[in-house]
Amino acid sequence: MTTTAPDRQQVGLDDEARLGLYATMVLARRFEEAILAEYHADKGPGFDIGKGLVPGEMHLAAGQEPVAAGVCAHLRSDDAITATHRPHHFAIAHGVDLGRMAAEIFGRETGLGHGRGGHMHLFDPETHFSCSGIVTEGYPAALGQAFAFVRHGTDRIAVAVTGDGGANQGAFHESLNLAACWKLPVVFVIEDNDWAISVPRSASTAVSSNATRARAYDMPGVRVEDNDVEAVYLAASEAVARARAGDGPSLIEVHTLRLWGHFEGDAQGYRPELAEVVGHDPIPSYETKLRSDGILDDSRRDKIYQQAGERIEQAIAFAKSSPLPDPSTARSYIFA
Amino acid sequence: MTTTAPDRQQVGLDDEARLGLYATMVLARRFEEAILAEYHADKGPGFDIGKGLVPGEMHLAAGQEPVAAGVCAHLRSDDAITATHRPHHFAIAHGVDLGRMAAEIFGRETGLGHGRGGHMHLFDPETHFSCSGIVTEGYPAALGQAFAFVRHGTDRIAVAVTGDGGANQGAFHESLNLAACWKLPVVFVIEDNDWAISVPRSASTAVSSNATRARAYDMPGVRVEDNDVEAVYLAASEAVARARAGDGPSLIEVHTLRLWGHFEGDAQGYRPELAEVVGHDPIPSYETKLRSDGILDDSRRDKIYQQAGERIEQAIAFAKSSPLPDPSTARSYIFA
Amino acid sequence: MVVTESTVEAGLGGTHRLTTARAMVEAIEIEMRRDASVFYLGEDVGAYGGIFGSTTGLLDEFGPERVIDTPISETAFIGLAIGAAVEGMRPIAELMFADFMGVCLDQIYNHMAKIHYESGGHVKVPMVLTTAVGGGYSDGAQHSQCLWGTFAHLPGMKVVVPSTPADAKGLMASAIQDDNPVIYMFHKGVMGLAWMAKNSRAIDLVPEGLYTVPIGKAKVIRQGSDVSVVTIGLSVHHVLDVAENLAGNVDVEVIDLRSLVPLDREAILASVSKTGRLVVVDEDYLSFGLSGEVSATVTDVDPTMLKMPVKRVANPDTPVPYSRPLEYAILPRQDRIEAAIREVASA
Amino acid sequence: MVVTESTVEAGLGGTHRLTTARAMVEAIEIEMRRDASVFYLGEDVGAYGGIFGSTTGLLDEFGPERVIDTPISETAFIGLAIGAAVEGMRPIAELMFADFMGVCLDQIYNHMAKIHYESGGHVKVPMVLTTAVGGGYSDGAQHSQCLWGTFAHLPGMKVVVPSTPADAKGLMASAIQDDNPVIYMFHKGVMGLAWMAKNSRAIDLVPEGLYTVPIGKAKVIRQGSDVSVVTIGLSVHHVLDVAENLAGNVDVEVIDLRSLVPLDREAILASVSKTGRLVVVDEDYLSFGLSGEVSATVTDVDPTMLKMPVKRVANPDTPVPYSRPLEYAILPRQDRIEAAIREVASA
Ligand SMILES: Cc1ncc(C[n+]2csc(CCOP(=O)(O)OP(=O)(O)O)c2C)c(N)n1
Ligand SMILES: Cc1ncc(C[n+]2csc(CCOP(=O)(O)OP(=O)(O)O)c2C)c(N)n1
Ligand SMILES: [Mg+2]
Ligand SMILES: [Mg+2]
Repeated sequence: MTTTAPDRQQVGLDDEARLGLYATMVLARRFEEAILAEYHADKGPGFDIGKGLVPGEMHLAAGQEPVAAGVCAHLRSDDAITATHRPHHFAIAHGVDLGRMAAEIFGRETGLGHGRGGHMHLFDPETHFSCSGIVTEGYPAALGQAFAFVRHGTDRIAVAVTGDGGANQGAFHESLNLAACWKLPVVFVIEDNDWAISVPRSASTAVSSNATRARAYDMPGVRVEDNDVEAVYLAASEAVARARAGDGPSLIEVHTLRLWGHFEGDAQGYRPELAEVVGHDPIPSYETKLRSDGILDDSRRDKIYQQAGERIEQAIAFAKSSPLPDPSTARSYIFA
Repeated sequence: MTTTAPDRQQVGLDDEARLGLYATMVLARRFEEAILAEYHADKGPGFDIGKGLVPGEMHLAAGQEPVAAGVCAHLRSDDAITATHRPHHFAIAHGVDLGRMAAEIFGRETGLGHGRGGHMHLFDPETHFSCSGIVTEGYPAALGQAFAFVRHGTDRIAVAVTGDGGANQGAFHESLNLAACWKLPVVFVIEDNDWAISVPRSASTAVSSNATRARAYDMPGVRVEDNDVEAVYLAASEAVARARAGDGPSLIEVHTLRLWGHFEGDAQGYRPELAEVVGHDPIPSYETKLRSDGILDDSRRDKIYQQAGERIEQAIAFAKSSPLPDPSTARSYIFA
Repeated sequence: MVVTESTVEAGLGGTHRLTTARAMVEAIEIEMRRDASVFYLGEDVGAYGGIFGSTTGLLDEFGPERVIDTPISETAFIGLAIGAAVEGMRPIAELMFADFMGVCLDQIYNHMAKIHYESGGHVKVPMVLTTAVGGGYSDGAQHSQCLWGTFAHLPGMKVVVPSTPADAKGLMASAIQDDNPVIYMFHKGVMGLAWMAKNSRAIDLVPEGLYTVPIGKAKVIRQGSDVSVVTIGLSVHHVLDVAENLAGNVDVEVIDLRSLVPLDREAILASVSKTGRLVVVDEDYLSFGLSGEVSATVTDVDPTMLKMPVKRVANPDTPVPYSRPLEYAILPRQDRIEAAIREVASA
Repeated sequence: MVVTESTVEAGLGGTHRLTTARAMVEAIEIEMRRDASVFYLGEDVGAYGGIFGSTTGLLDEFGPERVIDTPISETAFIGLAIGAAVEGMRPIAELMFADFMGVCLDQIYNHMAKIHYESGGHVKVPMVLTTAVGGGYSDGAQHSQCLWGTFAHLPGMKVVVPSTPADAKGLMASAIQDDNPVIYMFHKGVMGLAWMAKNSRAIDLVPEGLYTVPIGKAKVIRQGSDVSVVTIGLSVHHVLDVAENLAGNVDVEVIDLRSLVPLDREAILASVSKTGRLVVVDEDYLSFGLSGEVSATVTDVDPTMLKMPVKRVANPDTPVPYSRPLEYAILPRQDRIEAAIREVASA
């Protein structure tokens, strides 16, 4: 099933909601632009991955904001998300505190994990957000969160995210089957950005749509072909409602776009379509749509950008002004 | 797709071939009956799994002979099989030497693995047969054998076997996807005997037919609903031909029957349908069919049983008269 | 002088005689009654009652909502336990054999064991992973391993290995109550199963009611002055057999570590500083494991404690062979243990 | 007296200067030219050339039939390599980070490592599993581990860890030619990558043409009489830095093990019997791993060799923290190494 023309009214996509989707995407993008700048600011001369205020691997999700914004618009902060090595857009769309997230990325004591985790290991119990650097191994934990939510008698749900590459990992199969057998309230999301680092989807995946795979678990599956936040929103609305109603899991694959490299420092020499990529940026195209629908104008746009900018500036400032952890505490938190 | 009425002529199922299928099943059954007797002969008083000439776990495949006979009838001894913890019927149908297999089961120096392996770890380079005690972890090696066969410019193929329980293991998903992506000459077989030890298929598998799962890899998949050797033969004939022709992998699920316990010593208290099981034994029913088709009569039947009995007697005698390994050689064969 | 300590430490009220398996189940029952967030999941843990009797009877009392059979999907169901623990439940997940860790180790050591640390202590993972270990009954190379050295090497999880019914109960209760992930490894040979060779101590007195044994405390099972034997699991019993046999000749002190993480280094040092002679008996692989760590515990502090070379009686880095004479040759059985003790005591 | 052995052992013909990564690739190239059954598979080993440069240029010369990008399905493709090896090919499979072993360990230790034994020697599995290890650049708890202790604990596979360009080449050639499974663990910090901090020895002389280094032989990288430092991987360079720094003060002997399995126990014993003082430097986790095994190697034979307690400078059983000051605190860096050597040398 390919969804391209959502019926907005039916799913509560009024003007306010549409602006909300836009604002979420802008916030995520601006945040990652800021991290991008900070990351590269002090890696030189040349590029040394271990150097600078933000060292280590950095996987940014620019271009994939429609997935996070469209899915998370349906979630409450007591719903859970297990995200991937590319987690920021989902964290932001789900409402993880920007300052504590930035502080974690800067390795500060005030970070979500007191600097222990880093950008691939963000844990926020307040919004039940987590992520993992091991491909698709975040899926199973979502099952357990969903299980606990049911046992606690709530209608809370869990969202599990992986990529097109990750959908070929064993954990994918086991998780979908178990969630279906036990009718767990989970929404499985695949961000298909055409690439797993340098390996194109065509070389990794025997089937053109992972929605097909949902049928292998007797589960609804949908592939959203356009990297369009409203199409994602619509698909997610069904999947989330189904999960909340106790009707079991669903799978949503979104054909999205990785605007930048797999990680920072990736020269992307393997990527033939690189030049065209920037023309497919989903944020300007959504802006155009909102403008043509008369919902967005310059002043509203500016306000959204300004608010995002301020929040991010504050977050980065908080991170930078926070203390680094004391080396003598390196062994704290191994055991509770 | 459910196959119940094979067109025998089209696939070369002449009288001789049908008698061959019958004889293979009889040989496998008689072998396991002999092992069963030997296994229980000296476990007492009571039942001590570590005691006797054949100690350890013992997983017998009685009732599942149609799967092995129907698939292996299409194979040559230079084709490969990776079987499961329940391997004897496939080993026998593929032509593994009975004496050396029995000797391995008796832990003798003359066994396939000089007594190192045991009944879950039978390796026969002559027939490219192997098995593994870890559920579905035999699947990946079949890919590699198939890969080597292609690279060597041959039309040899590999068969990988698992059970209904095993089809929910991550290795299943990864193997089918990779084999499909690389168009490897593999036939994936699932023996659905309704149970994974005490867990019924309905509690482990979200989908009623694993043939559905083949579609998740853009691969032909067929479920054979009857535990009928000719139905299996027919399904396998297509899958094997496809693999040999270089057209890639297929999946065959057979709804078969575990006549005995999961392993010896299993009281099967969990199994409500236990009383009916014996009535569904596939060997008498095939015998009836062959008789009514005028192919089998008492004398032919007796001859088949007698030949099987002699071979098995010889094999067991060979095993029992072979020396146990010298304890001082326990550390031989760790490295080549 | 030979003193064999009672296996039973102070409990509340009386005692009763149980097999190790039954004692383990008793602890689970009590915790499940006390705490609705405890549940048990794994393969064949329901109607079957656990292949090695680890859950016998639980389904009857607690029903399929709390004693749950899973598909053969260890990554998924152990990960499920992790997620449920993160949300405040106290799951017990069973990996049928430790030998199968390879299909789900990522969940265990990269997630279960690391989430608390990576989250800077904000997320707790209070769960127990139970698993059967050990050989001796011809189950071959993929069903006979101990592998506790592997789990213990990877930080962030506690690793306990009971050898007696009382410890099986007390350590299980502690494991369930612990706010950290605990791997609970039960040797098949100590469980007292009807269908497997039993040692004489597989049925013993167990305190009734609530009873815990602290995790991380070794136990001097037998006091002695000549040689310290440090061991764990089924080997405890083999060592006791030998020690009793040698009594009068060599006065053997036997230390049951009971837990690898935390490792009770004080107990090791206290004993070796007394005897000056150390034998480590470990059914796991020899190299890069428990036996080396015990030796290093001494050399970290004072190598001159050792009057003789240490003897390590372990699996000599050999896949466990199927055939009985071969398997017996690589297992740390009484013959090898006795020879090692005699040699260490000889000068 | 201070003698630093040349890194280069006898080769045929001349030498050239290469990074460690390039030296590793050179060995693969040569073997692929010599032997059509050698192929390389893994994630991003084709056009990308390996995330850590382990395959740069191979695709151009050998094409996508022999340098093969895989899906993110480690169990499937490592298992595929096993099956191909069983049928006589010589695959090299890359596990991008050793930290990912948890998703495919079953194939590695229950299959790759055990098939030869279980088959009674009838089936060989001549393959190499390459994998990147180590931290120091803030990659967090799931991308910075060494884990060689884990692989070395499980029998049936050799485990090598080169620290120099020449050894990277020579050990790779030996690994490919070996009829056994060999795990080849390359520390990211020795590869000489343009985008990561390099030590001064990451580019060095490498013999041209065919060149092998025997697996299982440690190398005395620096001779000394006061303290033996036994180490491996990137730590070799940190230790050399410290040894050069301390020269004149403490005369440090540095042993690069180069291989954990087989472990060159003779080399350890020869050095400690000379110096009587042992420091083990190991970036892997402290407990139940390499450092304990090295200590035990001495106590197995003669604890009185040791004039002082052994110092083990290792990861103190802590998930690798992201934040730089925390990570530097748990890594065996120069400061901790120097303190340990000074302390051991002090009496
Ligand atoms: C089990 C495992 N294998 C390999 C990796 C290395 N790795 C990290 S991200 C990545 C590519 C993931 O591709 P995809 O799932 O499509 O997500 P994307 O990066 O495109 O968002 C790989 C191979 C890993 N982290 N975990
Ligand atoms: C990875 C793994 N998990 C669990 C087991 C234990 N086990 C052995 S056989 C079996 C049941 C297998 O069921 P199925 O695949 O249906 O095959 P069957 O025994 O019915 O032939 C289980 C759970 C194992 N050997 N490997
Ligand atoms: Mg992708
Ligand atoms: Mg079954």
